[in-house]
Amino acid sequence: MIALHNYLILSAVIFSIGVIGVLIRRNLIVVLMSIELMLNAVNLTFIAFSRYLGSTDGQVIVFFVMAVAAAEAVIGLAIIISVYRHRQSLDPQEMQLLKW
Amino acid sequence: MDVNLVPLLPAVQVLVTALVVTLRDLFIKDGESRGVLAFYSLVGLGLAAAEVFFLLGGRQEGAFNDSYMLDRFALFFALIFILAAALTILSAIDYVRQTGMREGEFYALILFATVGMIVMAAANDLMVFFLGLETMSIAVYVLTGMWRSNGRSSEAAMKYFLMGAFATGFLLYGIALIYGATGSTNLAQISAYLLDQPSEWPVYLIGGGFLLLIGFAFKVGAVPFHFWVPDVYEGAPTPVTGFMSVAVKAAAFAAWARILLYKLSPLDNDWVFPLWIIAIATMTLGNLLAITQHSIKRMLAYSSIAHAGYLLIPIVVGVEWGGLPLLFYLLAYSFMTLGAFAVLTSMTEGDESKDGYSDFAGLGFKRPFLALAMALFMLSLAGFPPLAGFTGKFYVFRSAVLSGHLNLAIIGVLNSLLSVIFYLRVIVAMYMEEGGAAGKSFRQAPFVYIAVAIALLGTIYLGILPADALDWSRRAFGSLE
Amino acid sequence: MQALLDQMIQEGAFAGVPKEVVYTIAMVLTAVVVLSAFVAPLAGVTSWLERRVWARMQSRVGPNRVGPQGILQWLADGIKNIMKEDIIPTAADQKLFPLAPYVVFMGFLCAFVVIPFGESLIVADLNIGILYLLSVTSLVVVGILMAGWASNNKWSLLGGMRSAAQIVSYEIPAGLSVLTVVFLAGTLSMQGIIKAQGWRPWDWFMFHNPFTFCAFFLFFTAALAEGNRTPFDIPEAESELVAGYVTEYSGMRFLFFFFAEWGNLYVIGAVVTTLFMGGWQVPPVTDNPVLLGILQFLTFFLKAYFWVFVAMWIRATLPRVRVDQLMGLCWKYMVPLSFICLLGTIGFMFMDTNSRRIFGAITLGFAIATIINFFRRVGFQFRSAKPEAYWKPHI
Amino acid sequence: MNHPFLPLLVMFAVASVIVVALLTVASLFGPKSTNAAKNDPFESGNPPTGDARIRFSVRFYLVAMLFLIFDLEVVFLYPWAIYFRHLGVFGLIQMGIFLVILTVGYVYVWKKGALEWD
Amino acid sequence: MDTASFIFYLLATLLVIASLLVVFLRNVVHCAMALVTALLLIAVMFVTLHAPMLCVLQVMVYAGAIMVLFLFVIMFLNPGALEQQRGLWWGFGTLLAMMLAGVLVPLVATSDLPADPVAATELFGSPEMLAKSLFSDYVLPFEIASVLLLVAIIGAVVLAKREN
Repeated sequence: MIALHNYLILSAVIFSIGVIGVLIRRNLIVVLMSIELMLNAVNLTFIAFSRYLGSTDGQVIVFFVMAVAAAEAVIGLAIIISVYRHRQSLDPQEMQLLKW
Repeated sequence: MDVNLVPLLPAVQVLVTALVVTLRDLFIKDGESRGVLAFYSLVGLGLAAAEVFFLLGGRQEGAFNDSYMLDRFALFFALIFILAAALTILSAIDYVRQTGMREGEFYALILFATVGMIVMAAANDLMVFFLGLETMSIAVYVLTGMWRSNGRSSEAAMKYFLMGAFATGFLLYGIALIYGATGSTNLAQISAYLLDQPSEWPVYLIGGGFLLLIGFAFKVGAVPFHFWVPDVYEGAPTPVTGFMSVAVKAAAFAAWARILLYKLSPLDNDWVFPLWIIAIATMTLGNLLAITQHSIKRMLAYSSIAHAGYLLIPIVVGVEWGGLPLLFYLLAYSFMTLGAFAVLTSMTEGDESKDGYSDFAGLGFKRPFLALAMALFMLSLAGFPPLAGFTGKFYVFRSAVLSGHLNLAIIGVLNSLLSVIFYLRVIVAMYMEEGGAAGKSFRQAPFVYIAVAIALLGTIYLGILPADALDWSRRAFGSLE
Repeated sequence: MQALLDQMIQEGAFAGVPKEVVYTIAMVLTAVVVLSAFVAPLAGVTSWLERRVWARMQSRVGPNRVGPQGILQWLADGIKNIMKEDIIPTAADQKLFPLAPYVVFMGFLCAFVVIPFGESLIVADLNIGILYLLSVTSLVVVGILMAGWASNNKWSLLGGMRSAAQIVSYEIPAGLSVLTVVFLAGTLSMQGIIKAQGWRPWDWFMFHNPFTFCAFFLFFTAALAEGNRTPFDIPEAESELVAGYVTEYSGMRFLFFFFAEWGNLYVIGAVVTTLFMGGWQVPPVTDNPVLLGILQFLTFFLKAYFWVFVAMWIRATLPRVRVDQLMGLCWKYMVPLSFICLLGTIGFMFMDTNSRRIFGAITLGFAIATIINFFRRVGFQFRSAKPEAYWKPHI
Repeated sequence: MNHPFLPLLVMFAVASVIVVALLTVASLFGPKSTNAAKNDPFESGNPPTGDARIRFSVRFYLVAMLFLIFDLEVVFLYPWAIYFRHLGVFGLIQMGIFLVILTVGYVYVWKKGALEWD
Repeated sequence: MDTASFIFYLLATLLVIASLLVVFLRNVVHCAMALVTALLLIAVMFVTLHAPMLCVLQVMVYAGAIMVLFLFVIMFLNPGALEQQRGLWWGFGTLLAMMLAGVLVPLVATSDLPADPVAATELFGSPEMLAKSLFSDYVLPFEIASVLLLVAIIGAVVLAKREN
């Protein structure tokens, strides 16, 4: 069988890739998608732990993380829409009032 | 399954109020007065406060397998949140109308955020804490961006949201690692695990603790993660800024105190040094940058970073000495900051927030009460006796000295001296310069005056007669045992 | 399936071959058989039948040239489409455009995995069966949006967006009506749901109580809308949007979309049958497992096909609804109604069996009365109009 | 090895093979003659105008948002439904609170006119 | 290498590729599609970890709902122009995140982790067991989740809906 640390390393790598996206991308939607990717990496960690600890808790937690991710996506995209109405751009660099 | 619902009372009270406000708002026609909504909110908050006092007298219990502990600690913080919410709503009544924001949603979201905060402070389970945090954060993101005709507001919301969601990722990863190491998210079980097997913890448990730390540092705006604070505070509608800088910060510190400082205290050794650096960097940078600001709102944002730095001192100091000053300082900080932001709110004219130093020029002659209050808040923030800020700082630095962190105390005092420069500048502007904005009279905005008066009373009371509050803080922190 | 294989292995049918290999080969064979001998003809014949039925209802003849009664029309169409050019417009997204039909098609095919044609005739009886079906449906939306966007055509994009909005909206009432059944069955497994019912109509969930009866109609309506069927075919409204998200597709890729649509019709029927009409449950007439299997399959197939026929009938009868009516119907009527059905069913769960049966009987009686009334009306029409062509379906 | 999802994997693989095979056959037999008119976006025979990637109304976002929230609600209802027998009245209360809170959201959205499609 | 490891490494490789595509592709819609792929692969991983229920929910909620929301917003805004790649900052950010990975990976790559999963019973990860846990140990988070969703609804309408 595959040892637990394989799963954990994988999710750490995915998490870091998500962080890359947040740091380098200038398109707000992609930044948001990268954050979703990070949350998913965490989900993978939870599920892997739950399997190897034999406790269902991890799976239930992922339930809640999905709810949180959904709420964040809803609000994040709503904010993006309202920003876009003012700026007509998705590039944080082009926001004049607030320096990034 | 134990179903003890009594401890949920304050949170449920606020939640029900929020639901009522949301629904009532839907059945008021456009153009009609929505004042009743603010009234409902305040009554609901008052009832919640009464329930908190009622519960303070009784036996403090946990609910839902002790995943929710409404002990004195949680009750203390619940009071701070309710106070902050009430003062915010009071000072926002006129502001919201003036800026054309949606009233019903504004009050409801403040109340929803308060529910999240109460849950956060009482959470004895990482998942309960996490969901409370998210409820609060999402409500506050929306509040930040609610002033839709103002481009800054939505951009501030964007920035706040991105930073917050990013921090959430780290926080959640930390929770995952802690869950993996201990097999549970319940803090009681986690701390039992930590005490059970001293020092044989897997590396990723300590790593998980650090990730939690990063998440918290983001939320309170401590230094390497502070860069969102000034812009967000500046862009957000002024009452919301006050709410953020007091309630959100207090909630984050409450969870920090319970989770990291108390329940995970066996892991302390690993993060005392990094925290020490963070604390010093936060207060110094906050104060230095505050000097260079031209807008009072932005200055207050940096000052709030600096205060996060002071608040980190008790956390570095640890459980033994840190509890009392942390709680007391948060209470004192709430009053003076909320007061300052209430005054700032009253300066708004139409769609413009008049928050530059020049706008405050001559306020001492135009609106003597507001100016006097503002002066006292500034003095208190700077730490002049006999005001709340002084007492708070005194106990914070005292705890640092007593626990042997003399260097922290010295740097803290030096920082306080530094901060006098920009706080006094406000007073100078108000009393020694002329021109500037008019501010509102009592007739134009009576509720702001009430809010300012309450905050002023609190500031003075905590400065002159701190004994009761100190006793409360001590017992509140003691209830974590 | 598994049981049968185990039995054969025990009897030494595959001596010397490792068990896993036998399983894998058996599964691959089943998959190939299911796909090529069942799903493909099913979708094809459905497309032919739909055109025939539709034609008859409109006093036309319909395709009747290829094969007896035109039944091989679908093969001819398939071969024709294979011979067609596969055009990828220059303006289209070169990567996503070819991929989109594949996604839609796969989403549809995956649904067949959990459909229980008989007690042992199921590819995989997952313990999350019905949720799996819902999740696969929601995946199709991504394919549709992909097709709409990648085509880089105004009709396609608008059609794709409308279609996606419609599918996701109607997923809510569909999910909630499924929930009423899940309540009664206490399981998500497709076989479990069927086994919780019986072969007699009054043991079906449809006639369990008035609320499930209502939930059944809600589900069927929502399923039609999710399948972009008339009266909910706004996304492909040819007078407005040419062909919606399939405007730019041609040849095989075009065929895949339509293949999925017609096949999906059968999936709808199968799910309705499973959830509300007792699935493959047959009266215990024989002990022979093979015979019983055939009987079960036929029962299931015919029940499911009945609903396919109803869908065709609806398509021939009803006009298309407007887009605002479409969304209003879903969010303002069907969502609250399905909620009420859910709550009502919960209420019935607290009722004792005997009183519950009375309500079930009333529901069944109502349904039967409606059907009888329908045939009375039809009989009246026949008697007064004396349309001779109706009695000559073979033309 | 005897995993319940294995048939799914096999089905998926076989389906992919069939799809790819069909597409290959089609590309072998189909004619390949391209010209500019054929490759243009189809706009009912008119020369295509403007960019096809037009901007859409925000109501699509609102519908998807509602769907997402209610989908989550349904997702939470499913485990509750299968376990309902063991929970009894206590479970009813739990779900009652959950549903009441979300119903407030539903009423809110309705009264705010986010369900209107025009 | 046995079958389980083979499947794991195959999935892991695909997953990393898909995630990298999310981050580095220039067209937003392509990023979204890569993310859908990544989410589906994670769902498959859930199956290998005996969490079939979570697998379908992952597909339903993430791939089916959240990503549709993303795509709708992309269509709503239609940013059109490709994002310009900016060498220096991209390199810097990547470096920073790789440093993070350099911290995180050794953190979890310790040997004191269980090598073999707990023998799974038939029930582990089944909807029943999940429901049992959810509605007895996690009642409070469940109720808070409803508040969270309500706040999200209100917030979305407040921020995105046009004023009448």
